[in-house]
Amino acid sequence: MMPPPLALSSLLALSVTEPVSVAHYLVVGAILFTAGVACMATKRNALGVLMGIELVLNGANVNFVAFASPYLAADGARSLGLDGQAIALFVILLAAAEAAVALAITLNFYNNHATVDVDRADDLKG
Amino acid sequence: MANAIEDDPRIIEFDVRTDEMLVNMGPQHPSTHGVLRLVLRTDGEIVSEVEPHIGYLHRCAEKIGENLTHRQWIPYTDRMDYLAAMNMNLGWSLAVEKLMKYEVSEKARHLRVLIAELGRIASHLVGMGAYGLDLGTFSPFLYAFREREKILDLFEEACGARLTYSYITIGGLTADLPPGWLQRCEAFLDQFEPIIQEYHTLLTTNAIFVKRTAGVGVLSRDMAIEYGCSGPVLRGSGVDQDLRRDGEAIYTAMYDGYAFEVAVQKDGHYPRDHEYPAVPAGTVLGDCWHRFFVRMLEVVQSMDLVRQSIDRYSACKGTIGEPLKLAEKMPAGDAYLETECPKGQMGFYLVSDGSAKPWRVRARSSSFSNLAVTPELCRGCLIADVPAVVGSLDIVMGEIDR
Amino acid sequence: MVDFLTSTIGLSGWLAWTLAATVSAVLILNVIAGGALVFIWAERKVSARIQDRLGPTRTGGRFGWLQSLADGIKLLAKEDLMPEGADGMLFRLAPYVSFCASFCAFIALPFAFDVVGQRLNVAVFFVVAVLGLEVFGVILAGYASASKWSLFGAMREAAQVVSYEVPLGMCVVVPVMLAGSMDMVTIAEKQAGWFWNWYVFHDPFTFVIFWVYVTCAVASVNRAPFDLAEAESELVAGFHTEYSGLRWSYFFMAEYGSMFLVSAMAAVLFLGGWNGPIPVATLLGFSEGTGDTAPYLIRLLGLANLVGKASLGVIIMMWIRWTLPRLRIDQVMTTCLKYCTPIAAVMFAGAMLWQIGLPGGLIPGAGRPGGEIREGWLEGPGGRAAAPPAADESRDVARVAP
Amino acid sequence: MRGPAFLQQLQEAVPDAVVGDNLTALDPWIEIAAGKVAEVCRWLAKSSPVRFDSLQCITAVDWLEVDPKKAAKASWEPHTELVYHLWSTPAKASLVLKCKLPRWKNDVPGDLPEVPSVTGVWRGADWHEREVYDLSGVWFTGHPDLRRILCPEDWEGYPLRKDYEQPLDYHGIRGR
Amino acid sequence: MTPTIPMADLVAGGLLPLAAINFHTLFFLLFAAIACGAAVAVVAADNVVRMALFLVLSLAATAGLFFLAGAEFVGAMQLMIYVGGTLVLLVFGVMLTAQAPFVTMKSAGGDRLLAGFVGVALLAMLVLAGLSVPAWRQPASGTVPEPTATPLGMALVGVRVDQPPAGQPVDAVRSGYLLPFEIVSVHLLVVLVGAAYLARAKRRKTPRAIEVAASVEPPEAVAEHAAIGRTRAAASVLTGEPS
Repeated sequence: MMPPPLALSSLLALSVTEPVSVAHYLVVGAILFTAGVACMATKRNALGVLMGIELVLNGANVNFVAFASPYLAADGARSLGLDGQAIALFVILLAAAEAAVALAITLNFYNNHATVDVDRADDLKG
Repeated sequence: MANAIEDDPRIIEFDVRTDEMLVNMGPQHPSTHGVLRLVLRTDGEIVSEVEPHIGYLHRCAEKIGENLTHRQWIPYTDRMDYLAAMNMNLGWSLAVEKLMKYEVSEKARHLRVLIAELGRIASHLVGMGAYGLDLGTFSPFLYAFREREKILDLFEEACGARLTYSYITIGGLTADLPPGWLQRCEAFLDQFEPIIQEYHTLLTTNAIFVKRTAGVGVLSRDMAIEYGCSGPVLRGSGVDQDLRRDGEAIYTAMYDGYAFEVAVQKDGHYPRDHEYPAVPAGTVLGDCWHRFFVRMLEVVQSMDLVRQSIDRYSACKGTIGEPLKLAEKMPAGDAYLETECPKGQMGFYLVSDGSAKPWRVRARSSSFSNLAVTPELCRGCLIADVPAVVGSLDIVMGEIDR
Repeated sequence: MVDFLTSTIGLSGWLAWTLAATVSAVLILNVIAGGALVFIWAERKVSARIQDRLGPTRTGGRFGWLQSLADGIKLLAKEDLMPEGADGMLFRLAPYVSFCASFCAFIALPFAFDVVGQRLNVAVFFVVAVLGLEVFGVILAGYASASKWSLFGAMREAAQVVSYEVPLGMCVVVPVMLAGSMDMVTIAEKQAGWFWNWYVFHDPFTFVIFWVYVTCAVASVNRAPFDLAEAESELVAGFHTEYSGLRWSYFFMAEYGSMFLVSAMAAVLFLGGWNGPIPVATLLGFSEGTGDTAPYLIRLLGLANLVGKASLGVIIMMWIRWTLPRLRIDQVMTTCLKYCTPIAAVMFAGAMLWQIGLPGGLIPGAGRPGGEIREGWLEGPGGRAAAPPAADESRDVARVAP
Repeated sequence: MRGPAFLQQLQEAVPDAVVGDNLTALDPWIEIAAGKVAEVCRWLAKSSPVRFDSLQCITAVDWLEVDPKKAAKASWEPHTELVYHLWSTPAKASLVLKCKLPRWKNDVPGDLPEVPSVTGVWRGADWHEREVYDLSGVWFTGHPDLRRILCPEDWEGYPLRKDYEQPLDYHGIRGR
Repeated sequence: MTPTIPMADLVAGGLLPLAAINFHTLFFLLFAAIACGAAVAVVAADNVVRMALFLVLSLAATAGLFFLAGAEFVGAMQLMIYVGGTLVLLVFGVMLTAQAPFVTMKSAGGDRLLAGFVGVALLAMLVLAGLSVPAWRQPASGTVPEPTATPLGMALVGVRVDQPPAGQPVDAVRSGYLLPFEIVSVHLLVVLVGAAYLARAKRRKTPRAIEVAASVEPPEAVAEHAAIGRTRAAASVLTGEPS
């Protein structure tokens, strides 16, 4: 009966004692990105789609910051340095701008159609 | 047809399509002055329609009146405008006296003026303080109540009650003033006079107050008259009417020899305006600010009248006379009399079949007519303007629902 | 503190760090909770004094010291109600979101030199950002309550706070620009010495922008005359209409916490932080280096200074609340967009130009610490002339990791 | 233009409207035929030499003696009387109009007597007419929104009528 | 994973020696769990406001990750703009467009299945890609980074003052971000104007303005007023001409 608890606790121990590497951040970024994509694909509410976009951008940002961080990089490994953070900043800014425009479009759409269901935005369908 | 809709001023277009929302303001709401229920139809913050629902305080006063003698009904008048119960007593007493063609003694007449004008000050203090409360400032309310308490102390000394007095009664008053009362009253007036400037600083001329009230809830003079509005609401719209001067003979006779100027804007000026703040820019005659300001001026005017009546009363010799018997038989007939109460023109209609009890009693309340104009004033305003408008009408639900 | 624990007491790294973190967290929590208790009591006393009342007098002796505590016990004992149509999860979560945001912002607030939960390089930015999160709790509360009044409150809050963050940000940037750092500790240190070193007196532009900051800060923490989200005369109680008991009190703790926070920000950014108007310690010959107790005394003095200044700010907010009427929502937005933002923008540009023209301020010999960091950076592109301020020992978790 | 001359003018302007008057009463009044109320009021408000621009009050008086002994001695037939108190702001003059209605339309109990609404003349008449309808049971034809105003919408009976019986029970609330 | 940690020390007796805990890692796990869990919850939630709440949690936790990675300024920026600004805007939009409280728009089951399938595939690919580079999997150096706010600010105005990252020659030409910064500023301005234009108020006519116009007293009424005697008591018109 000993092995399973030992294995579990050692895994736990490993997970909290080992320093975090860039790969850890990449996994988080991947999860955020995938969640965002799934959100964009499944939500019928335009605002839900918008939130998916935010998640996707955020996932990318996590990667940028991870690559830029001197703390995460191994000794001698290449790092993006400041550029990663600068790019992350630009992404955040553009995401804000995009959200504003998208919201304005959504409100306009709502004005005309009284719904925010993207499935009903098919006016251009032939 | 399309054009007609286009030009209808009541159609409001909004930047975002929002669904209309029905909101109940009241009967339990901090700023509806009792149990008034306003159903607001709102589009976001903009109110497209207001419908007042009344009757939550209906106590069948008129039906009760048919089963009581005329004097027994006086306590019921107390409970109409309970903030100015003295003026209610006066209105009913005068209406019955009109039916009886009764004339009170000279001393009682001046005492009635004295008491009624003090009652007017007390009522306007509540109206003013509560209006500050409606606009979100709490302190003036307590400053006003502090002064009102002093008036109530005087009333208590005179008649024993602080809210429902039944002091003025048919045929005079229930009791004469106790000794030293007039000195205390004068001391109060002397102390109160400078405080009014404080109210002007805190409210009348306060920049935020002016912003909140100027141009809000504009009641045109024609509409005010058509709705039967009265009192400060009517005068705030620039209509020069005050029943103390323009009323029926039996009422104006009470004020014979008293000098006062009706608080109404004429040629862009209020009387005595050299002593009081100038009308701020942005205000429109008939808006909330003017209604409020008329009340403020009437406080000063009433103080003046109280001073005059103190002189006259103390010059009168003799007694104030006896009030009527509790079950006095009345001549058959009917009489209608309106008096100028703090809230407006309070009318009492009385039908007698010759017995000691009235056949029919009717109270025409000023607040009832003043409130009826709310839907017109609130159409298209913001939610925050609704308390501002309703507060500026200074209604009392006890009088509306009776 | 970690240093102290490891070197003086000899605890191992992780224990010292955990202990330090716990102590900081508990202290900050107590600052908010205890501060809220004190400020609620103060609010009652201040409002009572303003309104000619006594305020609490019974609980805890003559001054009612324990009134807030008694209220707290009452709130704990109250039933936690939730409206039937409410979204349970969001409804329960909302007060904590608000409270956590207020709490988190305190982490970066320095109370005295080195007395700071976590010295952040971007402290100013962090505090403003986290403070903006508080609005989210309010929006959630308003939305989840399934009450129309709450929803109105939430909408107003969202519109108002998001708008006021713009001028608030601009105001905050000015001292950051003058100090060349976003680190609040650095900013406060730069204003050491006599009170004319305070940034509010740096130049006319900073003097004006300080008042813009005060306006925006009052608006961003939802205090009168900008307390539209909970305007009791219009929206019953706005976003917290449906809350009761402990959850309701979390909103209040958050509100008082935020009030203290923006006041402390004002003190740090414009009013010299923990530096008193007169450099007492320097005049007496104390410095960080003199003796064992001097650093502690200096820090204690600084703490008293900062808390005093922040409390003064809170009391001024109370004073404003009990004096002014409330603005209307459109007027609040106008104040932000038409007045605060342009004035802040112009003052920001002005302060920037002043820095170029008269970097030392009006009094050249005043001994104000200049912007040496900035000039150092500019020595050459790619070059590294001056090191950025050294990181505090406790600033990174990893330091103590094995 | 006051006194009998005014009455004369009114009779010329709206023929067959005035069916009675009492110029010597405490408040002199004229009686209007029920069907002509709106017409008379419109003339008084818009075209008369004394513009009655304000309606102060509408009262319904129920003339019914429930005690049969007293009823036998009464000098009047049971009827409902509407009393309009008008006011002229420019002339500072008042006018009382009365209008006799049957207690029930065609003497069918439950059918409310009808009278034309004056809401088209004075907008302020709206609430007054609603109150009269609510408490005394008079139907104002042409009123835009004749609902109960003081009593609950589902209240039964007209409390200010002399033969009104208070309900014993209202939604489980004991009446007596 | 990596064999650098002496296993025996860690799990002696099944207990984890607290001294060995890497707090950085612990906090990373905490924030990462919140960020990922909330992100999944965003996908799973049907209520828009709940989605927004989870998104806030996710983004705020991500800000925490940024702080841990030494990107303080980006973290604060994330809190300020994303969480404080964008999300409030989103919730605002939710409230403006909700037909009734708590509107839910259920996604079709097929959509969900498909999205789940694609999502898992994408996730597997991304994770594989992330783990495929050995350099990224190497344990971190744990070097405490210098505060980056000032160098970042300098970079945005076009001056690079930071040390070049490891592995790059010191004298390499490293560009600042003045031009992108300016472009983004203009972009934001354009967006501001554009968004305001898109959601602008078309026409607004409130009755209040009309009433203000109507309230001007008609001249004949004034004249009428002036003509009225002011001392005469009111009486019924039927009482005859007043004295």
